[in-house]
Amino acid sequence: MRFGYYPGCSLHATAREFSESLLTLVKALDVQLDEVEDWACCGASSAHATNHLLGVALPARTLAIAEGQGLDNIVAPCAACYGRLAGAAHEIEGDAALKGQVAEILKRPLGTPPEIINVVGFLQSLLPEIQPRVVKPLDGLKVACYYGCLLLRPHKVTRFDDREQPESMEQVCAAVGATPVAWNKRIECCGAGFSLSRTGSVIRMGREILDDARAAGAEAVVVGCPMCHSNLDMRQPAMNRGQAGAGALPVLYITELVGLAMGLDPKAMGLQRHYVSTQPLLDRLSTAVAVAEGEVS
Amino acid sequence: MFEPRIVAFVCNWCTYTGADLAGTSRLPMATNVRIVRLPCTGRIDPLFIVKAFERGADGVIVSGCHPGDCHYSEGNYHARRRFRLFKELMDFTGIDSDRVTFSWVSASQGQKWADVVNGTTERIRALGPFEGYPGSEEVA
Amino acid sequence: MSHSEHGPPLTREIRARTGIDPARCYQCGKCTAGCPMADEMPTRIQQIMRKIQQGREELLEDPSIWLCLSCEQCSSRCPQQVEPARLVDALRELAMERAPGTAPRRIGAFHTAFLEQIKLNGRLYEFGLVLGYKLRSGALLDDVESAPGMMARGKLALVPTRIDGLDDVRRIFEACERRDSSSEEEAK
Amino acid sequence: MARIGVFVCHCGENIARTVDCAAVAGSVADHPSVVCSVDYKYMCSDPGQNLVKDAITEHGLDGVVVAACSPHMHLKTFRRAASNAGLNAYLVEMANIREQCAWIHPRTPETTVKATDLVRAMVEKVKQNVPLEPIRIPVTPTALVIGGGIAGIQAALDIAEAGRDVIIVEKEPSLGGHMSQLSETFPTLDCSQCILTPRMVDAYQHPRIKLYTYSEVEKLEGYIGNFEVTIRKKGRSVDIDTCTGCGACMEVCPSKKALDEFDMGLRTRTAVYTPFPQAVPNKPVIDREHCLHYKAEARAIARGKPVKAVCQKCAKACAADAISFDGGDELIKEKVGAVVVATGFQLYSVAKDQPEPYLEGYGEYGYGADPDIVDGLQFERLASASGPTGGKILCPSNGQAPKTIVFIQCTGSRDPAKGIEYCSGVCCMYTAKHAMLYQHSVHGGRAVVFYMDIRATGKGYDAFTRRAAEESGAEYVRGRVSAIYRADGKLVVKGVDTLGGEPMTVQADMVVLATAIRPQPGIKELAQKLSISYDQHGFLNEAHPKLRPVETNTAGIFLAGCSQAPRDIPDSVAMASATAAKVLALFSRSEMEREPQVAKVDQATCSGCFHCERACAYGAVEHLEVKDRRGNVLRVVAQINPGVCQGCGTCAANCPSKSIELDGFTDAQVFASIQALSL
Repeated sequence: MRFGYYPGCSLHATAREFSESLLTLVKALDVQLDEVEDWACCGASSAHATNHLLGVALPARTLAIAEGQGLDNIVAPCAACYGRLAGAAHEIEGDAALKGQVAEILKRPLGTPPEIINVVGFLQSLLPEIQPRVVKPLDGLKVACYYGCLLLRPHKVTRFDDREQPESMEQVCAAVGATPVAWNKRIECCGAGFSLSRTGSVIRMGREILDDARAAGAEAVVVGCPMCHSNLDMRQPAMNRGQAGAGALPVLYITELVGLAMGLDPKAMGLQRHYVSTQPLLDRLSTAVAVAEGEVS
Repeated sequence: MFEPRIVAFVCNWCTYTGADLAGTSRLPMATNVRIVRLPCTGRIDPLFIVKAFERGADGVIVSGCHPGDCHYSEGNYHARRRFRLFKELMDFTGIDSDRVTFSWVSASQGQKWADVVNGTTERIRALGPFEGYPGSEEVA
Repeated sequence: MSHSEHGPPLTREIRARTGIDPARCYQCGKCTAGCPMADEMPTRIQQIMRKIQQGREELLEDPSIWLCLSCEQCSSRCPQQVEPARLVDALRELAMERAPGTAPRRIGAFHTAFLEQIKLNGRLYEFGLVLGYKLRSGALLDDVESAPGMMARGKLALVPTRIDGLDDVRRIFEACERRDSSSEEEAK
Repeated sequence: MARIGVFVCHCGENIARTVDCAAVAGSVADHPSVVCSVDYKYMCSDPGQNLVKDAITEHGLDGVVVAACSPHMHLKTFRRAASNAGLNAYLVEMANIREQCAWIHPRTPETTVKATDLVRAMVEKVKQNVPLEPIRIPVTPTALVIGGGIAGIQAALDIAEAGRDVIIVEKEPSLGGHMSQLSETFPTLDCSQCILTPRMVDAYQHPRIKLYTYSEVEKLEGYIGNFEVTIRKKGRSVDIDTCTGCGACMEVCPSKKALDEFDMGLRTRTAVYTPFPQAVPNKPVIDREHCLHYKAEARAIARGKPVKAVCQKCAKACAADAISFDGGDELIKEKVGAVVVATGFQLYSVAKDQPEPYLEGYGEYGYGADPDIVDGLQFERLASASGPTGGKILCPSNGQAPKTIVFIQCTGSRDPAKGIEYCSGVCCMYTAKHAMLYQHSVHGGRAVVFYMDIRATGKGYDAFTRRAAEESGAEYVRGRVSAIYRADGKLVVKGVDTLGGEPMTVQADMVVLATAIRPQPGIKELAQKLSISYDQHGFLNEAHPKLRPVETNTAGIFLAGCSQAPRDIPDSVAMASATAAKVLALFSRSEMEREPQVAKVDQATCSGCFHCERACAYGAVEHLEVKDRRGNVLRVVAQINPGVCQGCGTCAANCPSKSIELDGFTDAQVFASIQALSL
């Protein structure tokens, strides 16, 4: 199977483990990703917040190149890139004048844009390939699936399964043996856009999310967005500070979780790069697997 | 100045009543339009329009209730569908479809009716007299 | 008469830029009720909507418009589909054109540094972003605990990646910025 | 050769000021077939009408054209005058030279030319008019009332009290509708069942009312005065005549898991059940979905195995021997002359999954996922003395009285994003009532009402909502709620106080959603059976929003209560009485008269394509079999039922073989009119 692929800036840097886990995973699944040639940044989140046309034109360049490459779809694992690419596609499809204007700026023809696929939809579509390869079912690991904003909204662009009570992340996690918990803050914003510029607000929002996940009994938070990840992972010590009983809560990319269930090498997937150590979690899972194997034999 | 002759086919319940209102409101209108009253735009056979041109009209107005307001609940939808086809037919036969105005005028839209009458008259005046179908003389 | 002809100049401008009619807002406040930044914004999102309806120009200098995270929860739940987040984007765009420098220092610095990175490299160079941001915002000593960690984890590249089609990107910026100044002239 | 008379009216100066009336009369006098052409100052006055009458006699006229004002103004006047003079009314037409000529044009020769044109066109038309007689239709003076809620009961009682027969069809096992579920009613707080039950009994015992409960309308055929309805009487398994209503069957029924519809799922019931103690008739039915015998029967049939008797404890317990497992549904035909649709409402169930693609539900409010988030009708049951808590307001989750309760108005109403943009009309009032009932029940409790606007326009309504806020102490907060979730045992309600301009979070024990009013499920299918139209939400369309609010565009079918739009009890009752007045007016004569200008099919040329049938909004086109002498069907052609045809003429314009003509507006008449214009 082949898909178009747009890694985006974060996956080359702060979200390296997202990239590493995704690439390890697709290799194991025998799925080929064709990277969009010479892609540029999608502009999130400053471009559209300050200049609407710029917020459309930057991702439109990527769409035009992908189209020229003959790609029917593009997997955009980063939720922010996904939102910008899908948003730009939606806008130029709905506004012929804008489409003309953008094509003129780009000096490239714009036809029908490729379908933009987020990481959750990507994994969902691969579940028939993934499930037979699950060798280390996650032993009911309690996970809090965290959607955040960019995967879900705006609904008219993302058409995610449900804007208020989505289920697709839970479906993917449950399919590999984890137990998704019911919790309240799944679709709240973590504030990552202000991570640098208004850190205090971000600490407050992140703390509310982590507290709620813990209250629901989660052993890990699962995300599909590098901004959410860097926020909840890197800033977690500050979020937990002064909170009685706030133990470290690992934050996993959904690709990492699926990879673990498939028995892929944690190091190859970059699990050592996390700020909140994933080691206790890995230990718990390997013990569980050992016990399970013992029972069988 | 060329004074075009225009036949208007209007429904009894909306446009005819709207035209009455325009009269009651004494809204000045061009004298070029002759109204033929029908129960509903649904009753209007495209042949009526053809007949009007054949008789020497330079333009035709068809007007009825707004969509959803038809006195007979859906006659105007049937009419609209039929006239879409009819317009294509006109282009095919060579009658400039600009010579036919389709509009919705409700019983409360006296002013709109006056605008339709005056606007259509101006437009047909600019188009000039209807000279018959191209090639009709040879056929005759 | 079309809708774009109604209302004070600011209202008309927002309507023209977004295609959304602010008059649709009936002030139910569901946006504010679900806004994660509501407690920190001096002017709450529902009040911003009201001020757009009234055409209150001082909105362009209101720091509240820079406190929106674009999380779109308001747009998602707005019963009237007014899309407050989209309108705030348009306010920020206008503010950048007409009242540059009114964004709170740190937030403005972030956006400027971010876009500068894209203009320079075509992609985001996060180390450059952090550096640029800190120089502009004066927040030099924040995050000293995390940045070294990022390097150690291989999460900050020290050298930027530059794309081949940098000309494309620069042209996009020029075209978009040109449109800014031309619409500014129209406004005058 | 036709003999036409033309009468040109000056309308005082109204016409004569701009039109040269004498010149019009003069030039038309030369038109072929015109035998008399005169002008007069006031044609509609008595002397003017006499002028017409006298001319009819004197000249032996067989057609009259009055050139005056709009036919909407005086066509009836002149038709009556002609009729008095012995000329068929439908041989009179009017040329409108006032509204279409005198009042909108200056005094120029062209104006007079146009007036003459309009008269000539009418002369040509009237030459081809044919005498018509009003259509007389016999009327069956029995009314069908669909729905046995308060609106249906009221309509039925009003009609029956006037001495006409009524058939009520109610789909539930009992009369009463939603009103029987209510605790107390605004704005007087009287007990709903106390005022409703006597009406239910009156309807049940009325000698002129025939009641079909647990029944639905299967089909409606015919037309005004002459409908035939087919009623599906669902298999009840309990013989209503022999059953004594003792309740022994319910005591022994082992299937106790069905959610109780009457108590809005707040408790369960047995498979054999009466919906509530005051049910009318107070006889149980067996719910076949939950009865052990019927479940076993369905399984056996699905597997192709023989059906065996299972359980049947109820039948053994029945001393009257009234229970039988043999009967199925029964179809019954009845003849009726008029129909009242009073099918009522359902609440917009705002859980995530929705039956209609355009509805979205309120995932953010958690309804359906948390037992302490209830809707308005569930709260009514909690507050009702006959309800699952005996009238004590208690949280369904733990049976504790809620110390803090939040009411959310406009849940689903006025929310185009979720699919419903209209105001449901009653929620402001019932929420105020709920807040009061809560304060009466839970002393010292806190009630918070989130509202957008207070719409309390009925008599005594505003004072009622003020009482809720001022005397009962409910906190009224203007703003919508964004989300509700449970944390630390409490329901966290994230709202806003828009007047204070601040977000407002309430920790509550119970939340009551004042969800929107929607028409009954199945309303669209019913509307299709009745050939009446409905709006995008399924509410049935009235014939005119102001002047014909209880009629439909299908003659003989009337609307009451929430089938047409959200209504409260007083409005529903008033509408019901209005429909009764309409029905009784129709039944006041044994025959009714209809305008005779209807469509007719030339069966010799009709090809039987039935384009006309698809074009007809009224279902007036019937299939007629043309047979030879031996009774073999030669072909099937269209036939228009004149009782149903409304005379729009859409069928005529759609007929590919030109086999349909509309009286008064035939192709020949329109062509002749066009030909007569000086184009």
